[in-house]
Amino acid sequence: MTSPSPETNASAESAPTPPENVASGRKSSFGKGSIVFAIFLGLLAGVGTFTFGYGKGASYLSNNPQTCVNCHVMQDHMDSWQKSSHHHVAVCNDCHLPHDPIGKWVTKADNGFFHSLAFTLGDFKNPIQIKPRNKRVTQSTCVSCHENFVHTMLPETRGGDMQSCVHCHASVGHAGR
Amino acid sequence: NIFERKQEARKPFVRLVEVNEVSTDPKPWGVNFPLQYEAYLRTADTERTEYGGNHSLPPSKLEKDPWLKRLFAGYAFSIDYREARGHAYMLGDQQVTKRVTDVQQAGACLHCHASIIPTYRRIGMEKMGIEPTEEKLGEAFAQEAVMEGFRAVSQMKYEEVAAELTKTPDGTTKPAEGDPHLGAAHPVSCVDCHDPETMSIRVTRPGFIEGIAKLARSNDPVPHLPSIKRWRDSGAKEPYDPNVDATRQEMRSFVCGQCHVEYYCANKMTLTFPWSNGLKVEDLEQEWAETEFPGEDGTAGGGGEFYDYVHKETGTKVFKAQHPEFELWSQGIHARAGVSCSDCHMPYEKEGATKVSSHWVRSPMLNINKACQTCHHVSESELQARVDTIQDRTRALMDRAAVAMTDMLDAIIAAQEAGASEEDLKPIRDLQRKAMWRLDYISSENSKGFHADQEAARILGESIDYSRQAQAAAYKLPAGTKAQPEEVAATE
Amino acid sequence: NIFERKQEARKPFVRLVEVNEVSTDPKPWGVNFPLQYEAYLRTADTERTEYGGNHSLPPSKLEKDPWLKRLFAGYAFSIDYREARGHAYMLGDQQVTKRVTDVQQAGACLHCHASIIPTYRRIGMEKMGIEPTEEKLGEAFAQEAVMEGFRAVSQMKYEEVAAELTKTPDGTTKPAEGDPHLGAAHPVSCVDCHDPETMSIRVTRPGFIEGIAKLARSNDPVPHLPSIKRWRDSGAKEPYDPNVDATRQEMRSFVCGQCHVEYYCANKMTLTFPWSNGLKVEDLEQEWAETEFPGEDGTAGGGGEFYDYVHKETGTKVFKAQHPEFELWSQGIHARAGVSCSDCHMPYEKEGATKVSSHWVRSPMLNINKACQTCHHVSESELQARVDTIQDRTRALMDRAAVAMTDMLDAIIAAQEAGASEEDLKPIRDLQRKAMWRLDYISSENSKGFHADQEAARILGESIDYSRQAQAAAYKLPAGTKAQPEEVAATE
Ligand code: HEC
Ligand code: HEC
Ligand code: HEC
Ligand code: HEC
Ligand code: HEC
Ligand code: HEC
Ligand code: HEC
Ligand code: HEC
Ligand code: HEC
Ligand code: HEC
Ligand code: HEC
Ligand code: HEC
Ligand code: HEC
Ligand code: HEC
Ligand SMILES: [Ca+2]
Ligand SMILES: [Ca+2]
Repeated sequence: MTSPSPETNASAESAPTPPENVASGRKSSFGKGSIVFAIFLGLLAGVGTFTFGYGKGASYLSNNPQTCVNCHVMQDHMDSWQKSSHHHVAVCNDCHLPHDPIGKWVTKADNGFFHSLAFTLGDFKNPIQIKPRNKRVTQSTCVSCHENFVHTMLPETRGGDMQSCVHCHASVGHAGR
Repeated sequence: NIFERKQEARKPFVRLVEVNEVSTDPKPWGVNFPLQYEAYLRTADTERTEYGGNHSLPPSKLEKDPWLKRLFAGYAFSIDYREARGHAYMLGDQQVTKRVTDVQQAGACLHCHASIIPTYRRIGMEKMGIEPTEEKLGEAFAQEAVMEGFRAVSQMKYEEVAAELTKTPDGTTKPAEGDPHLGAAHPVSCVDCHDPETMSIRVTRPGFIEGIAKLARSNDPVPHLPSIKRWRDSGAKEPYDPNVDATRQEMRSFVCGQCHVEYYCANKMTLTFPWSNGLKVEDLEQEWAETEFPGEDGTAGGGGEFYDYVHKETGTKVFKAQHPEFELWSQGIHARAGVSCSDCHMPYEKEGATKVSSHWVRSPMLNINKACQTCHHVSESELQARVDTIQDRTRALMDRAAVAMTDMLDAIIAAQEAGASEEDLKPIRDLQRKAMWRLDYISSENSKGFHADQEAARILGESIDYSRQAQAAAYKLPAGTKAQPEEVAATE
Repeated sequence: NIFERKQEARKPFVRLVEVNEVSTDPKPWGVNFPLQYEAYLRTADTERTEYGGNHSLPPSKLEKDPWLKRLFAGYAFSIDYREARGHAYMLGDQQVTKRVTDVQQAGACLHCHASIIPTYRRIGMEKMGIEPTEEKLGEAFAQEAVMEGFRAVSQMKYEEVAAELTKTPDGTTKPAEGDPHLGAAHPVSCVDCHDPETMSIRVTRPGFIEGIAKLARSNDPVPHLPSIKRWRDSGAKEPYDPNVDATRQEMRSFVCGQCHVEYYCANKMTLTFPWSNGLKVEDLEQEWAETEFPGEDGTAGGGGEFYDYVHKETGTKVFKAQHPEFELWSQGIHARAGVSCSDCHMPYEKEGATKVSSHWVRSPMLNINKACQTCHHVSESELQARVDTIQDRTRALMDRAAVAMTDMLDAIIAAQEAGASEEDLKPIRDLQRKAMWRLDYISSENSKGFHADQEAARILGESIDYSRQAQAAAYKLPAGTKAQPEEVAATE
């Protein structure tokens, strides 16, 4: 397993191999709303371009944690990730991007846009607070990697309610949380 | 929603043995779920039994805190009251307590000490004219029949209901020819907390189902129970139903809230959880204060003002508080932070390639590593010290409140001996009732204040205030009445 | 590499303007550290002044809680006592309070209201026969001279010391020809918390330095102050010295503990922090109870038992508690978890690429995002609600304790009017002193219980107990004495 350190320009391939279940086939489920949303993003792309370039927005297209820190507001998260139990098994995108191919790109676009906007306007909370939508993303990635281990915690029926992993494991990705 | 990958469902478990709604015997469940079953059996282990042998009873609270005898004077609790121990003992400990052997108790006692739902269902079906065959009893939960049976059982005697338990099949007992026992009585069991079909957790206890629906109808804010807010906001017509409306995290506390709560349990009314005004100590008190017993003939209010017992030393009608763990937890920071009873008392444990909820329900302080350290990254000794600090403060205030309470009793007794009139005593009795209720509330709650530390201290502070006010008021009673006996003596 | 970056020592700052040990004027420091200076100046902003204009005084606590007037009867606090506000006001608010304008106060008052160390040093040097030139004064901290000056100032009058302040150079004021003022008086300033050479934080206040050394010599466990344990374990001969022994995290609370503490500050003794037995409310009380004033001639104990004032309504000698924030925080979960005053009241803020400590010292509730959300990942409204819950409980108990206290006063007054003897009253006065001390302790602490919620409730619970006990005891005084006036009236 290669450990993704900030220096090694870890590519998607060199990212840690998650437990076997990740590969297990699953369908992404997304509705019409997301298509409308994707178009909306397209329209806004122009607005976002400036910061996207300035903030080295291409970092969103890479898996290298170092690229997130192109924005210094991400430095704390980088530092705490370095000290976390997952620094050698998961990079930022492993937890902050959905593991299904489409959700992944939509989230990238969405977050890329909103981070850039927030960064440009500077009107975000600091300490940064994760939004409910992105909380759901992290939850889904925990489950994706640990599905077998936490099998008993999964909902009885698809889509049912389950506990939040970070309710108990708040510091897995960021030490000291 | 595209951002969340819909959670996969739990794969249906391999069902080696069938279980259904009559399966109160945990053994067959244990075949399907050996890890949970083995841990469940360990609730029979207690550190204490290592000293006293398996059959000895847990330590008496009355001996440890002799003031309890005065608090409970005239009530069954004054003859026998012990520390709680593991779930395995709940039925046996109830059967041998002098509170049951020496005093006539109600059948409702078994609501929380036995796996009783199939018996409720059976009796309910009988009332409803449905023949309660084993098949019929096992088929479905049959809420309506359960509620019917629950109400019927509330009016029966303890011994009768204990006998009824064995007349209900338990899923395993095969009665010998001519044996009237179709099953055996079991303490809380898998079927009480789990749906036998899906294994989801659920609540089964009528007392809780009615109580939480009342709570939902109140306007107590309950920020720790978000589904109640959702239900209120939805303007739903149906009563709040925990099995439908609650989140899974809430259910992880609700299953315990079926029993670890304040109640009324004697035969003047059905078993009641007093939550119509909210979950705070004064909300519960208000419900009791506003309750009137039904008359002999069932007329509302015909039975006069609600009370639990007449305090023997003083003749005051008072309320008895029992183990309000759920209510006190509700006021604490952990509840607010979404931490459920199960998170601490049934923490996850790694078992090979999976994690399971520890079914060895016990004090988290015997299991600090799993129970606390996932959330609190400090040493076990530091966590122990934090709990000790909280419990020591509670203990110190409780001892102080106990002294105030006994001083009050002495003062009231003296006033009565000095011939104080009922009219004079009325406001004093009201203070006494409040004082005793609050002291009892925290001393009968089993976390020694941990579940909501500041709230526990507040309640004890109030208890002290009321006891001392009553004491002062008793001293202040018209010198005339009070001084009489002395004056008489002096002039002789 | 980010690790390396972390390890790098703080880059020596660019010193645009020189500052030294006399630089009590913050302006030149502000040239070097504009971000901290600008925030520091904002302590003059208060939400309140938006309504009342800059010069109006903050709201009176006596008007909000009229029972305070009875608590303080006979003491300066009963004539003027207000809410605290920002550091910028500390000197001005002290100069205009009726407690100073209408009552003779001691010079020691300025220990915590002015940037006074260079004045201590100057006066100390004079006593020690060293000529206190501006150069000499600015050169080094000169601990010995500072302590000498501190003791001398404790015996002087308020006005004298206020005048002395302006005779010490402040690093900027250039006195006009013949002007005796060499400097200006400033509220707490950079030099009070920072070493002008290295900018590290430090403590400068003699009261704290003596107090914390006493605490270290006691056997109070203080788990929140690990360096004290280390000092004790090391068997060091030298007294515990915070500037040498404390961790940086401890220093982030110690700087505040220089002033936000209980004290004695009048001219019978030097300014004292009562920490010889520990930091709990009863430890402080014990120190006061065991203290004897020195006699006029300085003989130990010659001045009789320690007390702060004679309570006017009852004639009881009582203790006055002032803002024990440091002591109460010490009993709380945040202190135990290593959370310092500065973490909440001076949280880090990002200013461009660097983090600075917010020098706008104020209520964290005006800055929840920075002050709390680094550690607590819940919404601002949820944090506000948690604080409200804690403060509401404290408030309710405080109001209850206040009623108990006034009832007690009424009962004692009545007993005295009825002719109770001093001998009868002695145990009642002892209860009264304890009751008032505890109520005052929490009501004069400024977090309304937040700094240690359960402890605050415990203390109030005790206050209630003592007040009501005193009340009851007063009612119980021998009927003979008490009934007399009435009997007399009856027989006339
Ligand atoms: C092992 C999983 C994991 C990894 C790897 C990870 N994070 Fe996170 N991150 C989380 C979780 C979990 C949260 C908080 C979610 C919550 O509170 O519900 C979070 C929160 C955040 C937040 C929001 C701030 C906050 O505190 O709520 C930021 C920004 C962030 N992460 C950035 C990063 C960056 C940048 C990296 C890589 C250097 C990274 N994360 C790596 C799991 C991870
Ligand atoms: C353009 C600068 C920039 C870059 C590059 C950047 N971030 Fe952020 N990020 C921000 C800002 C600004 C916010 C705060 C947004 C807010 O609170 O509205 C933020 C917020 C977040 C959050 C919490 C967001 C939420 O709304 O829930 C996460 C998670 C996060 N970043 C992860 C990452 C990861 C992972 C990377 C690299 C792949 C990254 N960021 C790269 C500027 C950036
Ligand atoms: C990319 C795959 C991946 C993701 C995403 C991931 N994990 Fe892990 N996690 C692992 C691996 C691999 C290990 C084993 C690490 C080891 O053995 O050192 C691990 C270990 C753990 C552990 C045990 C170590 C510890 O910190 O106690 C916990 C708990 C855990 N993960 C929880 C989570 C949670 C919660 C999330 C989501 C916030 C998450 N994981 C996301 C792969 C992942
Ligand atoms: C209520 C608390 C709680 C929740 C919620 C929770 N966990 Fe855990 N988890 C624990 C505890 C406690 C352990 C430690 C068990 C042990 O050490 O025996 C644990 C252990 C683990 C481990 C194994 C750690 C190791 O040492 O190998 C993983 C992986 C893990 N959890 C992942 C998750 C994921 C993914 C989720 C969300 C689906 C989750 N947990 C939700 C409490 C929780
Ligand atoms: C059906 C009623 C019932 C339910 C449901 C129930 N309990 Fe209990 N519990 C009891 C009784 C009765 C006792 C006392 C048994 C005795 O002392 O013989 C008890 C005892 C305990 C004890 C003391 C154990 C010891 O070893 O000292 C704990 C802790 C406890 N329960 C926690 C819980 C938790 C947590 C839940 C939910 C997961 C729960 N209980 C559900 C009735 C119940
Ligand atoms: C609403 C649920 C509930 C009802 C009804 C109930 N109990 Fe309990 N009982 C509990 C719980 C929970 C415990 C464990 C906590 C404790 O001991 O305080 C317990 C503990 C006990 C114990 C062991 C500790 C002790 O008190 O000595 C006895 C005996 C007992 N109950 C007898 C009874 C009797 C008799 C009745 C009927 C009058 C009764 N219970 C009704 C829930 C209940
Ligand atoms: C944050 C952790 C936590 C939560 C949540 C919690 N408890 Fe507890 N509980 C404790 C601790 C700690 C004790 C004290 C144990 C001791 O003194 O040994 C305790 C004590 C108890 C006891 C007495 C145990 C004994 O050994 O006598 C019972 C019963 C109990 N809790 C039930 C509950 C119920 C029911 C709930 C939910 C309504 C709950 N607890 C929620 C931590 C918790
Ligand atoms: C006092 C209530 C209670 C009783 C009795 C009980 N359980 Fe559970 N059980 C729970 C709770 C709470 C959970 C956690 C459910 C969740 O988080 O969804 C659970 C979870 C489970 C799970 C899911 C996996 C896991 O471990 O989290 C299984 C399987 C299970 N229990 C089997 C049993 C069996 C078998 C019995 C009888 C021997 C039993 N339970 C008795 C409360 C109970
Ligand atoms: C699922 C997470 C979780 C578990 C498990 C948990 N806690 Fe907590 N605890 C919290 C949270 C959240 C808070 C509130 C403060 C905060 O936001 O950090 C808290 C607060 C506390 C406090 C300070 C509050 C007070 O009342 O003084 C103590 C002490 C504490 N916990 C002890 C324990 C102990 C002991 C256990 C195990 C028996 C435990 N906790 C289990 C999450 C948890
Ligand atoms: C030299 C003495 C001194 C020091 C050192 C000191 N304070 Fe103060 N503080 C005061 C005085 C005096 C006031 C009241 C000023 C007034 O009301 O005019 C005050 C007021 C405050 C207030 C009320 C502000 C408001 O806007 O209501 C807070 C909060 C506070 N201080 C916190 C702290 C903290 C935190 C520290 C340490 C970082 C600290 N103080 C250091 C003397 C001091
Ligand atoms: C040990 C430090 C210390 C000493 C000595 C001290 N103060 Fe203060 N003073 C403070 C602090 C801290 C505050 C802010 C907290 C508060 O208001 O309770 C304050 C607030 C004040 C206030 C504004 C609020 C109010 O009480 O009306 C006045 C006026 C005041 N002090 C006058 C005095 C006088 C007069 C003396 C001398 C008798 C004195 N102080 C001695 C630390 C001290
Ligand atoms: C965990 C956070 C935290 C810590 C640590 C803390 N405080 Fe506070 N403090 C608060 C909160 C919250 C309040 C209540 C503010 C309010 O009601 O607006 C408060 C109130 C105060 C006030 C009154 C402020 C006002 O506006 O009147 C003073 C003075 C104060 N604290 C000083 C201190 C000192 C000195 C220390 C350390 C010995 C300390 N605090 C430690 C959070 C903290
Ligand atoms: C009441 C005490 C107090 C006063 C007055 C004070 N500071 Fe500070 N200052 C602190 C504390 C506490 C820190 C944090 C130190 C640490 O963590 O090492 C700090 C940190 C600093 C730092 C280091 C960087 C940072 O922001 O954390 C600088 C520079 C600084 N202060 C400048 C000043 C200046 C300039 C003034 C006067 C305008 C001043 N301070 C007044 C208490 C104070
Ligand atoms: C540097 C970290 C830190 C900061 C800053 C902080 N807290 Fe805490 N807080 C803690 C810790 C640690 C605990 C103890 C429980 C635990 O271990 O999680 C705690 C406990 C609490 C509790 C539960 C204890 C109780 O007394 O009921 C509350 C409420 C709370 N914090 C509120 C706040 C508020 C409001 C602020 C801001 C004014 C704040 N905290 C700032 C770390 C912090
Ligand atoms: Ca009751
Ligand atoms: Ca004092």
